[in-house]
Amino acid sequence: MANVTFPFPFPDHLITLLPEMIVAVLAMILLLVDLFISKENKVWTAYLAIMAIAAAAVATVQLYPAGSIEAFYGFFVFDPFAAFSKLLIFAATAISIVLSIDYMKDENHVGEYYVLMLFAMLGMMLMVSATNFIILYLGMELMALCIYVLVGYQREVLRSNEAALKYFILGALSSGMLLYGITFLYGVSGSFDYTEMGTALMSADSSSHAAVLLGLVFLLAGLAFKVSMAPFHMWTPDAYEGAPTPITAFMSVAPKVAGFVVIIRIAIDALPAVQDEYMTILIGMAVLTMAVGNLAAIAQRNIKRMLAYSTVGHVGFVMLGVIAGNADGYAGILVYLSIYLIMTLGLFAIIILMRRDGIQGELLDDFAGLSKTRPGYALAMGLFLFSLGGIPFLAGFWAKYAVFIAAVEAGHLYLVLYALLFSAVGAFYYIRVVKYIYFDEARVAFNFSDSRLMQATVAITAIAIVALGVYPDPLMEVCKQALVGLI
Amino acid sequence: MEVLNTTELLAIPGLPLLAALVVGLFGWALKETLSHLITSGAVILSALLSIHIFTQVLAGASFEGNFWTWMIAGDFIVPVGMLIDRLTVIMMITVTIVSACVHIYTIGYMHGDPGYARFFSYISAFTFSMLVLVMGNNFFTLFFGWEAVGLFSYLLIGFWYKRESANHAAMKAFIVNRVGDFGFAVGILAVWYYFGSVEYTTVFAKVPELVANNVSLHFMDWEISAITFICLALFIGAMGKSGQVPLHVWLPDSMEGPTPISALIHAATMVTAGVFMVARLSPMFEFSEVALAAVVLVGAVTAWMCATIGLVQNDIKRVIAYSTCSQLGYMFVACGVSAYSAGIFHLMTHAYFKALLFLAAGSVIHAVMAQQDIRKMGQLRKYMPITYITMFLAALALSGVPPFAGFFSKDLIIEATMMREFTEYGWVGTFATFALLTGVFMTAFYTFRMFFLTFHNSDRVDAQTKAHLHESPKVITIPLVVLAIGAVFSGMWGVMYLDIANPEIAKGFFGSSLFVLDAHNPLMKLAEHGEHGMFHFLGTMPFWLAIGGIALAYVMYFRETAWPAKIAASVPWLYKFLLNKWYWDEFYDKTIVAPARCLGTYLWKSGDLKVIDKGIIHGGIIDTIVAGAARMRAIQTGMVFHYAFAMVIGVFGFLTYLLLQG
Amino acid sequence: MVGLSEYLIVAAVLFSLGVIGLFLNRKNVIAILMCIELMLLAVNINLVAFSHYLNDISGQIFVFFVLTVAACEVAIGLAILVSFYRLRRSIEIEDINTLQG
Amino acid sequence: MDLNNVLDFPILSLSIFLPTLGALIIWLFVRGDNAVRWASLIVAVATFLVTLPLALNFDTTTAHMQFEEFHHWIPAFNINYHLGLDGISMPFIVLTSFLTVVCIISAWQCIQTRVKEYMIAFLILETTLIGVFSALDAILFYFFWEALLIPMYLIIGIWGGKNRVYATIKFFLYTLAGSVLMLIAVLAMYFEAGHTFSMLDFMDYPFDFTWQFWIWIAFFIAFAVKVPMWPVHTWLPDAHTEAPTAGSVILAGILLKLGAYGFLRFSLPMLPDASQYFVPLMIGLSLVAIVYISLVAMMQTDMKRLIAYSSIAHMGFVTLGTFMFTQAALEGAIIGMISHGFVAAALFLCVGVMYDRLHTREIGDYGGVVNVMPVFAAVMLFFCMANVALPGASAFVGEIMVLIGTFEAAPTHLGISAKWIAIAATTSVVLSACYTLWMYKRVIMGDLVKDSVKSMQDMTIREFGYFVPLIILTLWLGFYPLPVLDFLHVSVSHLIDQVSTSKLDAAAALLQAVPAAEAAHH
Repeated sequence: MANVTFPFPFPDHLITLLPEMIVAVLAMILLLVDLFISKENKVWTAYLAIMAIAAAAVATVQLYPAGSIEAFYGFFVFDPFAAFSKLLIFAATAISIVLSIDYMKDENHVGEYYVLMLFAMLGMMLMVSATNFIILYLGMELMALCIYVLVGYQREVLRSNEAALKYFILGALSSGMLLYGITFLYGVSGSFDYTEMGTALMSADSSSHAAVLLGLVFLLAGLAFKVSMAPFHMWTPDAYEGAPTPITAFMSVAPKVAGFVVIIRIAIDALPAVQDEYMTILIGMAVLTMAVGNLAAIAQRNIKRMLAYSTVGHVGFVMLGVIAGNADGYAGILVYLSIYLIMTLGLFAIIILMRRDGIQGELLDDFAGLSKTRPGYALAMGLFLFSLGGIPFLAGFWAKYAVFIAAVEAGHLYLVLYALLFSAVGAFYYIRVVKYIYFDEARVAFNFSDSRLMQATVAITAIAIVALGVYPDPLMEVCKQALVGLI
Repeated sequence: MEVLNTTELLAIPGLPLLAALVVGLFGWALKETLSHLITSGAVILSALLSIHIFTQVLAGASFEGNFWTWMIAGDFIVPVGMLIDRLTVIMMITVTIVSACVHIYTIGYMHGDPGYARFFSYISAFTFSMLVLVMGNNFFTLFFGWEAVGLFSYLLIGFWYKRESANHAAMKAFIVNRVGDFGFAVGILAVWYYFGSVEYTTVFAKVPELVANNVSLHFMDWEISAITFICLALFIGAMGKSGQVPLHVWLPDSMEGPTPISALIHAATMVTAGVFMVARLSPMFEFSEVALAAVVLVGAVTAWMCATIGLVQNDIKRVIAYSTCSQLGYMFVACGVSAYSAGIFHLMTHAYFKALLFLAAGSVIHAVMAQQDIRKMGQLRKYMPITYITMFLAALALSGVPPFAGFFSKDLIIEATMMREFTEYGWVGTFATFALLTGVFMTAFYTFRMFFLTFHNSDRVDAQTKAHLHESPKVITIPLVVLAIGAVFSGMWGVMYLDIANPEIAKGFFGSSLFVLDAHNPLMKLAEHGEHGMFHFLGTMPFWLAIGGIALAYVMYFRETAWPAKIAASVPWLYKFLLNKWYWDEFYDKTIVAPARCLGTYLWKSGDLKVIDKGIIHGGIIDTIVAGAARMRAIQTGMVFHYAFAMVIGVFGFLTYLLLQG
Repeated sequence: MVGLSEYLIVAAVLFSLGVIGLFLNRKNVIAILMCIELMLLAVNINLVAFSHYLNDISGQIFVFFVLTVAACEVAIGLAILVSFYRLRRSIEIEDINTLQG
Repeated sequence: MDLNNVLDFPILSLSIFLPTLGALIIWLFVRGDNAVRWASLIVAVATFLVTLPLALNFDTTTAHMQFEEFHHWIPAFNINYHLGLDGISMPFIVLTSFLTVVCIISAWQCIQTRVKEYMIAFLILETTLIGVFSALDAILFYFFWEALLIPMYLIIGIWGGKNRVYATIKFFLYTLAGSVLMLIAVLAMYFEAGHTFSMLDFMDYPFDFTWQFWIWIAFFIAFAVKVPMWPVHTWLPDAHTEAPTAGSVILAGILLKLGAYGFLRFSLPMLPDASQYFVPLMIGLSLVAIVYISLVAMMQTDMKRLIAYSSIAHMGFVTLGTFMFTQAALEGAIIGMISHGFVAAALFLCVGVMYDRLHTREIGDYGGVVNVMPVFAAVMLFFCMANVALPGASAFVGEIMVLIGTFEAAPTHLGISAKWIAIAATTSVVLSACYTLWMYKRVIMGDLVKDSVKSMQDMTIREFGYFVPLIILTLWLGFYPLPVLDFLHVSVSHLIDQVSTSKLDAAAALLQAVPAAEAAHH
């Protein structure tokens, strides 16, 4: 860990929280600063927010640890795994903010909007670093509460409110379940700390087995909700469709990263005693999730909704990494999430551009003939879609590859076969969008205005997708490294 | 024993090929004169060369060798080479001379046709292919020539591509031939498999041992001796090419092509390829009694059946076409009874007089403005004396009247057939004898029926045709005369000079090129029991039958011209039956063509589209997925309490599962 | 004397009431918020019971967090509900149905 | 690892990536349709020239891989960028680069919209195809194998006919569904064979029968779809019918060969025992392809559809030859593929020529074309006769060798001697003639009655230009196939050794060895 010197005395073990602190402090400052930024300059709030994230990112990179360091007496851990996933979360949040700038131009109180995103990010940062259920709960709620608000941010738009309301109700239910589960595990093990709980459960007598199972199921239900695994996914399509598109982009990647990191941590540290049980549950969920996501997506006409279901489908594939339960699997999950993050955000960037005078630009038909007038965006979108479909020479292929091979290694051949068949089914609705873009005639003019920033975002993500598709090795290496100290 | 000059040999097929390519590729730029000069010149040259080769071979020269390798795969090796012996050369001269005549004839016949150059390039190319067929030294060169002549026959039958009937005839010819080729191909596979080579000499050498080890094929528990299998398979090919029953249907239709083609391809050369093949493979056929019997049977049936059809046809060319089928039948019978030499002999003579008949017929048709129906002719002798005389000679030759060519060869065949008795299939021999004898009578009859109706009888030519009735130009008549010489003398020449009929083949003309087991060499027996002497023919049945046939024709179509109608009226069913060629075409349409089409349509519509696409792909897979999608969509009601319910169900589902499980 | 299991049972009953209320009640969103509170209450009872039984303080600490967070949660929930009401003029659950399929 | 690369120059990489590079340059710098056409033609020709040295410097005396290249690609999973050629793959690469040139010329006139995208798609397609044929690493193979779906999907979908969307999606999903099974098979082999994706290692590793059985089936589905074999062939007629001319050309010329090539590269050498075990299945399906499909072809009313079906029938010969494990049959199968690459391609080009004039593929809309297009009629006749496998045409060499090889092949399957299978296959002599000539008669021959046909012009020099090389090659391969056969002999006999030496004993030995080793270890 790099030696950073500070002008003022600083408790040594607290330095690992530096990124969190930066975000928290800057977010609050931003909240005040925002008051002095006139409505037409609100874009500066966004820039400041991005800078804050950049600062946190720099700190994280600076402190990028070689092994795991504990802080707060084991409440909080800072290891490569956390660091890497934090970087992913930073990227997701930053890009989402970029996407928001044009989209949210004419909303009121945009300032809070960016601040809320920062706080949500803070919550996720806590989640990925938590080694204790209390911290986990706090982080999770911080994230959730912020996102509830963000989803409902377009207050004069009904579906935005409705989405927020649904998300809120179900979210509350899920956190209730999570807590209820935690209580039982606590009751059996007598601790909220992952590792202690793990060891305690190992030695727990069989009389408490039922209680453990009760806790386990409720806990998993709570976590599954966050990463929208079936059957706890039902909020996803509604929330995604209703939310402002940048937020949809945001919540389709960042919370997934955080959620899976948490699941992995808990699985490794807290639940080794009941591995078979949670594996059964996860496999059951995975089977459901892949089917639901990929099938329901076929029937969609609204691309946001379609992508919501496709997210569910992808979550199903990612779960294979957890089910594999080996180093390759966990690394594979990180690979998958990073690649998924890039392609999804790139795709959403284009979708956001589609919103132009009068047209929401969310229906598949709205993309008809894009390639005629906007070949560049069409090409990028085509790349993203094929990549989501998992076709080589695009990164999406390697994402799938990484988790599938891990699952095969763990002997889940049939599950992988199942997944592969559904990825073939999934390919259908992606190439159907390509059909709209390339094969159909344009119905309306694509007279949308695209800022340099957006162009850059699309271009960079697209290039990244191709580059990673052709030479994914560096990413895979980093993800392998990220597991140091975790297992 | 000296070896022939390779370049000379290569030149013989090479020249026509070259000419064909030049005229074919640049015909559009060439004048008519130039294109026919090139091709005819080339063919005449190769005719001269082959005559030269012929003399050398008579002097005892021969050639056997490979020029290059076609295919190699492991021990499967296909060379390309030539085998020149006495059998080959007699074919070579026949082919090249007839071809040369036809070339010259064509200059007059096709004059002014838009496809003039194309036609010449085709016939030259055909000559090339036919020469490859006869000169090759292995089964693949044979097959190559075989297919090539088929191709050009296809092209030439369909030469007048504007005519639907011509196109159809062409396609029919090709496809029916392919049916034969199927057998041929199978035969070749078997030959290679059992002899490990495709070269004649090697294969022939190995035949006896194969027979000795009586190797055989099995299908499930049915068994067939290998040599018989091979011979029968190959013979199917021969049947296709030589228009033998039941694959004869294409030959009469092929008359849609220009007449020179009918003369060259469908009388003199290509159709005789089958006979040549059987003779060439005599060392194999000799060892399969079954195959020989089959050859005789098919030949005899064809000879007889086509003769009956010929009796009533009214299209001058069709009459000759059916006579061709029937004469080919004679040749096959000859081969079947192991009188190969007789078969080839008849092949040669037949080539001359049948080509002559066709060309003369062509000359007639040319004169009466493409009229082919003999009922609309008559009294033409006044207008076209040369055609009349040459045709008369040809007719005599065909009917087998001594001393014309046909008599010698046909007589030989018939006597040989009488002499040959099969150990197992005696009845085949008897039937063949009967068929051939009656055949002689019918041949004489229909030939002269056609002849009288055309040149004598009442004058039925309509006025404006009569206006420009005239003898054909020299280019047409000269070939007639040349061929007439052949038609008259080739028989005597063969017997007296070439000693073709020598009972001991090895001593005779063919020497070692043909192979006959002494066990069943009919000519030998003929030599023993048959009476001899210059005029022994006066005692033979064929002679009197021929005379009888001619006489009857004379009565019916020269004297009592009312009879034919009466007779036809008295047995209408028979007349119709013969007129409709025994309903072969209808039979095939009903039993093969139509069912095949139905099956095809069925497999397509029902098999591919309905079952696989609609049934399995769409109905089975796609629909399931779409239904699933719809189901999933339905679940997503939008009602919060349903979502919550789903979550709770999930939780309790997993919980109960785990509790029950452990 | 009242043992751990009794507390747990009470909590379980409360929790189930909350959950069931959540999807049995088709009328009013406010009721749903109450149900959520009920669930959290059950959780808290659990925590306190366990923490007492294990005499480990962390359980009770957690309770405070839960209470606080629950408060925020409800606050936000009500806020969203209000703005929803402003547009839809209703807080009936069946009316939260524009997004579906 | 020692590389066998006579040129000491990454010529394979060059030939793989030159087209993509060209495509990139065209995309970025070339403006104007004609400029694009010329540029892409130059790129294609250059690629063709680059691939020629592969043939010229090819060592026909060894079955080892040649022109090898090896770089670590993803060490994490031991995936390597490993290229190499043997006698089996080399001809296909040259064929690919050659046909691409033809395709680009043929698209000159008939593609008028989005020329640039079209050419780029084709060049990228060429990259993927050459990649598939030269890959020696299973994942690399799969990488290219899947990647080619993208350009092909766009080519059919953008420039195709009326029903193109259905056709292209059908094509895409069919092949994708097939190849996922290949992926899982490869992943399974990776662990079984000890963490390697090298196809050469797979060939050496002794898989026991259960493994072979399942992996074979997975591969079979993947390859059968591509070949395509009955009953998973129905995507082909649609794809062919709707694809633009050049699309059909590349589809028939190269894509169909991928499946058979897969059998030669994966199934036979890696899973010999399973391959032996499944011979009856393959024979059955091949015969179905030859007979059933020929009958179906006969009744087609759409020329492209008819030729598509005839392609399936000809591929039936290929699969038959592939699974006879005799020198003649295997070499015949490969020659058959190459020849089909010329003939079917040429026939599709012929249809294209007519389509450009009348914009219909229905046989019924033509008739008497010969009157107005004599030269074209001659060319088409030539290729029809080649399709009928007349001796002297390349197809004949392929078919007769397959038949010979089949006739001499292993004694009995299902109690029926292979001889009768060969005989059954020989029926195509008749059937192919039926459907081909019937089409020719209806389209080309006959009198000139339709006004639309009257308006047709004969071929332009350019059109004639891309037929000439095809004619020459067809004849050359028909009369003098020895050079090509020389490339094959050693590799094919090596392949036959591989497929005829059972891996089971070694597998059993390995099974014994593992516990022993563990015992020693503890």
